[in-house]
Amino acid sequence: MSSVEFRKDLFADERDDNLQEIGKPTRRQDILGHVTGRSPYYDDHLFDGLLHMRCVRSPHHHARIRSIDTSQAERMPGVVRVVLARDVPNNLNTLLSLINFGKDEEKLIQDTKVAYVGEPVAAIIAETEGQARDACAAVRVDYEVLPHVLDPEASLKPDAPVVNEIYPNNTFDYHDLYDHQKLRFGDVEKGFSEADHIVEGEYQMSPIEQAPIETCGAIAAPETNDRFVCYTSTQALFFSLGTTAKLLNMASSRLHFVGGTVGGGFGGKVDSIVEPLSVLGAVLTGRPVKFMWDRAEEMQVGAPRGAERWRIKDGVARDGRILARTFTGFFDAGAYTRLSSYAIIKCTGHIPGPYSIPNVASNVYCVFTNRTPATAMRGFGITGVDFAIECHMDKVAETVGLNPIELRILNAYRDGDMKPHRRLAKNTALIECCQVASQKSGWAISADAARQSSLTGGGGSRADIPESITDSVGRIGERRRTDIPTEPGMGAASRGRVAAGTQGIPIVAAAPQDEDMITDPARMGFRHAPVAPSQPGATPSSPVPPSAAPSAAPVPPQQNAPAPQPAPPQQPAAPQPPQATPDPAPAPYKPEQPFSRGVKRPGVSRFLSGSRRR
Amino acid sequence: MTKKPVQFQLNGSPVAVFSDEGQNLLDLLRRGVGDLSPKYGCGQGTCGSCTVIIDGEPRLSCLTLAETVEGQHVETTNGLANGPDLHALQEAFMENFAAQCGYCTPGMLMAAKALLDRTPRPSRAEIVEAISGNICRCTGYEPIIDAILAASGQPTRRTG
Amino acid sequence: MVTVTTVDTLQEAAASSAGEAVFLGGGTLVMRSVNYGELTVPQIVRLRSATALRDIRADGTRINIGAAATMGDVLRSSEVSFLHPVARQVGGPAIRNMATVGGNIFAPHPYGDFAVALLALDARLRMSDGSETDLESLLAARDSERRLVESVSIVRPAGDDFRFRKVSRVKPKGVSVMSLAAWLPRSAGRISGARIAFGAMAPTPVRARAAEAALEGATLDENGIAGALSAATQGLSPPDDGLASGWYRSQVAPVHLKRLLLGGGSRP
Amino acid sequence: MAIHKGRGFACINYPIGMNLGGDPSQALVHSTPDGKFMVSLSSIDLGQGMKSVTRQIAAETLGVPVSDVYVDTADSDTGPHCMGSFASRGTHRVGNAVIRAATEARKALLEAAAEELEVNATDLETDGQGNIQVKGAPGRTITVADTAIAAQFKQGRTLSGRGIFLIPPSDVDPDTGEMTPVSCFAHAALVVDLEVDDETGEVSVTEINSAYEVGRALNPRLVEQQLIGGAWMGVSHALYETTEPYYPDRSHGPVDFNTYLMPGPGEVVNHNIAVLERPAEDAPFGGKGPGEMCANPVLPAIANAVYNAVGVRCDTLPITPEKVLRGILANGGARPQGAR
Repeated sequence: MSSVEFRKDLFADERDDNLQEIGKPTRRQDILGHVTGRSPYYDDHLFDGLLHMRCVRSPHHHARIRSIDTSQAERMPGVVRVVLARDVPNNLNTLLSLINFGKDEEKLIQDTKVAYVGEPVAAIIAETEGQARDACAAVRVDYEVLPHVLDPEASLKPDAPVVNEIYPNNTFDYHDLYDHQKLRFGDVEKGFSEADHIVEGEYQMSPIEQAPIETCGAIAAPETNDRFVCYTSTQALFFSLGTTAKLLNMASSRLHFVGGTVGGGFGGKVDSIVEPLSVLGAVLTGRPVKFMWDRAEEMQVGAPRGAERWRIKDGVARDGRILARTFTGFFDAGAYTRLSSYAIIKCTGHIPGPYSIPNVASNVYCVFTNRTPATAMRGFGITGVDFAIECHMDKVAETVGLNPIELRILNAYRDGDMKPHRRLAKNTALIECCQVASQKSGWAISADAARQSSLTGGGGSRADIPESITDSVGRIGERRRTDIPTEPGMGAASRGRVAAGTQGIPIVAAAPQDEDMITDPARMGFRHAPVAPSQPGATPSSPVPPSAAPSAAPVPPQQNAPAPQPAPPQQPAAPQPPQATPDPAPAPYKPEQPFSRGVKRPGVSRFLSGSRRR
Repeated sequence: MTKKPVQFQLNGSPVAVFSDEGQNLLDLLRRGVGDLSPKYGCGQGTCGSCTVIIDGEPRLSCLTLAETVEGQHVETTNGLANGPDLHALQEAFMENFAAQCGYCTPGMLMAAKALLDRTPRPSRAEIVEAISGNICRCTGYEPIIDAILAASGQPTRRTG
Repeated sequence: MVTVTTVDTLQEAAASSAGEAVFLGGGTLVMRSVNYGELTVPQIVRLRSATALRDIRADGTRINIGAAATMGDVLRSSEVSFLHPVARQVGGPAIRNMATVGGNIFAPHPYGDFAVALLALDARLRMSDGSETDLESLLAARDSERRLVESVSIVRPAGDDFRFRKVSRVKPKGVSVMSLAAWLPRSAGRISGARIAFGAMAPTPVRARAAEAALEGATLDENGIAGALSAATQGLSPPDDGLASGWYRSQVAPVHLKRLLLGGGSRP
Repeated sequence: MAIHKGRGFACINYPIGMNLGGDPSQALVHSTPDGKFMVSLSSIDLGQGMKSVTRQIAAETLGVPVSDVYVDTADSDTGPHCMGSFASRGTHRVGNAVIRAATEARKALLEAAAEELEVNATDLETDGQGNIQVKGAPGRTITVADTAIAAQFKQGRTLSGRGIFLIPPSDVDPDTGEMTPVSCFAHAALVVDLEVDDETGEVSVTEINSAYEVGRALNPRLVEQQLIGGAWMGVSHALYETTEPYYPDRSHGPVDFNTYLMPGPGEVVNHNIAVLERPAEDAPFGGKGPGEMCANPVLPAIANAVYNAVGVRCDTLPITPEKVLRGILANGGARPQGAR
């Protein structure tokens, strides 16, 4: 049986625990509805005359559509409307066009070429779901089967079939410049040459289905005011509304979306496919239309977390310090981008994990293959690379003969350390987590490791940005002409250098627009700000043998604090949450090479992230 | 399309509706009768979120041909509370934070009720067996097992 | 669209639509196909009442189980307590109140664990046309079988002669990586006429004839069963599916057979 | 046959909020005539507890009991824009927006009370029980209800507030990857104990001991729900789940819960959790979203524990019995790496 303890003793001086409602085990607001079966999920809204929509789907990995014959289906019992690509007013989109990221490339319904098994080529609207299924089976599609590619690295070969014509190199275009996202921090080759050990590994994630028990679905219906209401299972109400407005070329004011009570999402309900199709159905028939995935569609047509392949190479000193680390990553995006391109940006910002490593480089590829497009899933962009990193750390520990927990503490990032994306670490707590996990499991660590703290030992020289080696390998289209290496820096004819010590300004939250929105910091539960990073020279020492005498550890042994117990009242100190600063935020950092976008934007939705459009 | 009349008891009250040919009981309850408490999760009999109790036994409404419940007694989560008084299972699910998204909850409650109706103080293993056909993607099951223990007046990991 | 015909007798059901209509037993397989629009012939025939076909009763040395008996009926019957560990391994409680013995015989891979037990027990089937057949012959041609099963007849195995084991990934309820059943009649400690059946090792439940032969006259101990283990998968080419590859099934079949033969029954 | 015990470790951090910013969320707060408060959002409750945590945040910020606050979401006609429930952004982004909206409403509430009590609003405080009092003068109080009635029917004043929280968008440098990804990180470390059957390759996880740092546990039971359920999902991802069992080959893809495998209720793992709370400066009451990161360390910790048990590196997920068995056979037998 499981147990939970709250280590209120840790970081106690950074928190005021004397709050009225925060920290209390209040019952969920929605729990009564859940246990009485009355929580209103999207499908719990009843409509007279509800029609049902189902899709005709590709049986092929990759095929050209010669023709679609719906004549027999149209005559089937109960069929109200057959929907084809030509019925979609603006039939080209990319999900992240709403934040101006990537090119429009995916059709709601295909009419020229299918690029994965399950891609929709038509939709049937009928009186019952069974009639819609029967009619779907009666649609005749003449396909010319094309060669397909399923392995992401095979997809990068010059002769690989083109999966997605908008990205003819089978990779997402980053910054209109490279076929991957680069990260370069320091000089990894120098780091490898100084290392005592080189540790290499390859890791493969599986594609993961989000598997919410409620499948994706939406019901759309005409309202009495010339608008359309859409009850939806979406995870992102305005994302789905905006996508619908764009695909249907409809003013967003004519859309009324209702959701918010959803039977699990886990990332699988962001893609906004059921909403535009159900609204389109309501527009075309003038009746309420439900489009719901069955479980088989949810599992094989609904976008999974894509598989990722990772290669990691570490240069490690004898004492376990990691001197250099490179990553080569392949995100299997499937046939269309959905959210994979963005996952790679997030992942790049996360590399090399929660460790301070002086030389880091990565190349991460968003690769198109002839499979179901990938999308978000709990742990978006991070779960896969964390699996790779932490399996790799185990190999490093074995190589240098160090306790795996001590290896992590030795290399852990601390307050004030510079991360490879060139922002300082703050509010870190990895070391303390390692120490507590060690205590709870009884897996002993050395006295020195038990003495370390996230609050000290960082900063100083660890805050420096080193001179960094760059390269321009992997320009868009290069790989289509010739087989070139995928690893960072490999195959470079020449190298560039970015001078040491240059750093952009971190972006902080936009200030409250009105001073009435500025919160009294004394009421926000913060105590004094974390201590400043310590001076240079306080960097962690090499681990000492476990035989060393234990000393006073910053993480004391378990002090079981059965939360939630209001702490005794204390004097409010002077905390500094962001709400306290009415000053306008500093201007965002602009790299010299602009972050290029280039969205094709007929009918683009106008109300989301307008600040990012140019 | 042929419609067939079906009469049965739903949570103790008589119901008379027409079912479509081939319609399953889940769809009939939800759209025909308007009892929205059983949920669609798969239509394959693999998730348990449509679990109802028929003549005292847990069954899957998505795999039950609607017309076959003629004359039978069907219970759903909608009938679990006695007016404003919640069933002990409902209270225990609330108290033990045994639901997150809540979508599997009505099916879980029916599976648990079928167990407690026959076995008022089930063992942990019996509870596990009773809910083994019901999938929960959120909780990791432990809070649900705890809630059923609590509903049967037995200690949980918190109280025991 | 699906049409549903309700009839009073199994014979009428078998004759319905010249045997083209699908017979609705417990619904666990047929209704799934209905829900997913997968019936090749969209016609269902069902019995108005299947009560008479749910009987489980001893008849001399044999036990008759009506084809409409559910797994739940099996679990409630003390006549067939040796089959309780088998019935308990079929689906979850709700499925067990629906799934029938007759339906299990026709359940496609990887389902049909109960039929594996029946195959090991040398079940004889009484068919809707009044004829009798043995389960093994029916399984060999079940896809073209037009008759319906009326009841199943087995001999009660002595002592711990009958064993069953289901290997699944998910606990306590999961579908089969494989299931194994063995009937091991013994005299003076030596096995005679053993029957061993595998589920999920072929498109239908199958006998492991080479292993059965190797057990003839053997004792039920590590040495005695060695030949059977090495012959366990002889003649079988188990399928790949989403749960396991054929390679894995072949690899662990002797391991699980050993645990079945030496360790006894089903895992908790 | 032998059962080998193994122990593995992993630790992670997790970025909170949409990576490059540019993901606003808004909130509106208003009072009913008698001083109960409604929070209007368009954020989604997927089960993570969005309605509940924003309710507690609003109540705390307003200074009223949680029972006097309800959250209404998500209707695009009444709920202001929110980017959505993903990227662990809900608590952080929406929570901050609710704080701002509730702060503005609180300001109006105190001003209305000040007018009734004939004092300066800055001299007032709430007791969290539905009363507003003069600091240091406990006798001079007015209820929130009376204040709202006065504001509504006497003063002509709305007790309402608007809030938006936005991390402005950041760019990414194409050559160095320089960017401002997120503003705070959650942390976790855990030890997994498991057993491996060296004849079948089957792995069963027996215990997890973990430490999760979540900034602040805004509602400890909701945090517990995430951590226990999330670790379960981590076990599932490590050992069971794939939509393509023979990836990159697409055959035998599961289409139901019988073939898409997840641990059942018979495989509940004893999970002993320690929650650490290091509040993040820009997070609501310091709370970071625990919902995504909780699964992540479980995957590699299991892989590392399998290696410790039988000496097989399973670098390809999921770690099926087949992969473990192939590894054991390739090594000529199990190679336990020693007790930890």
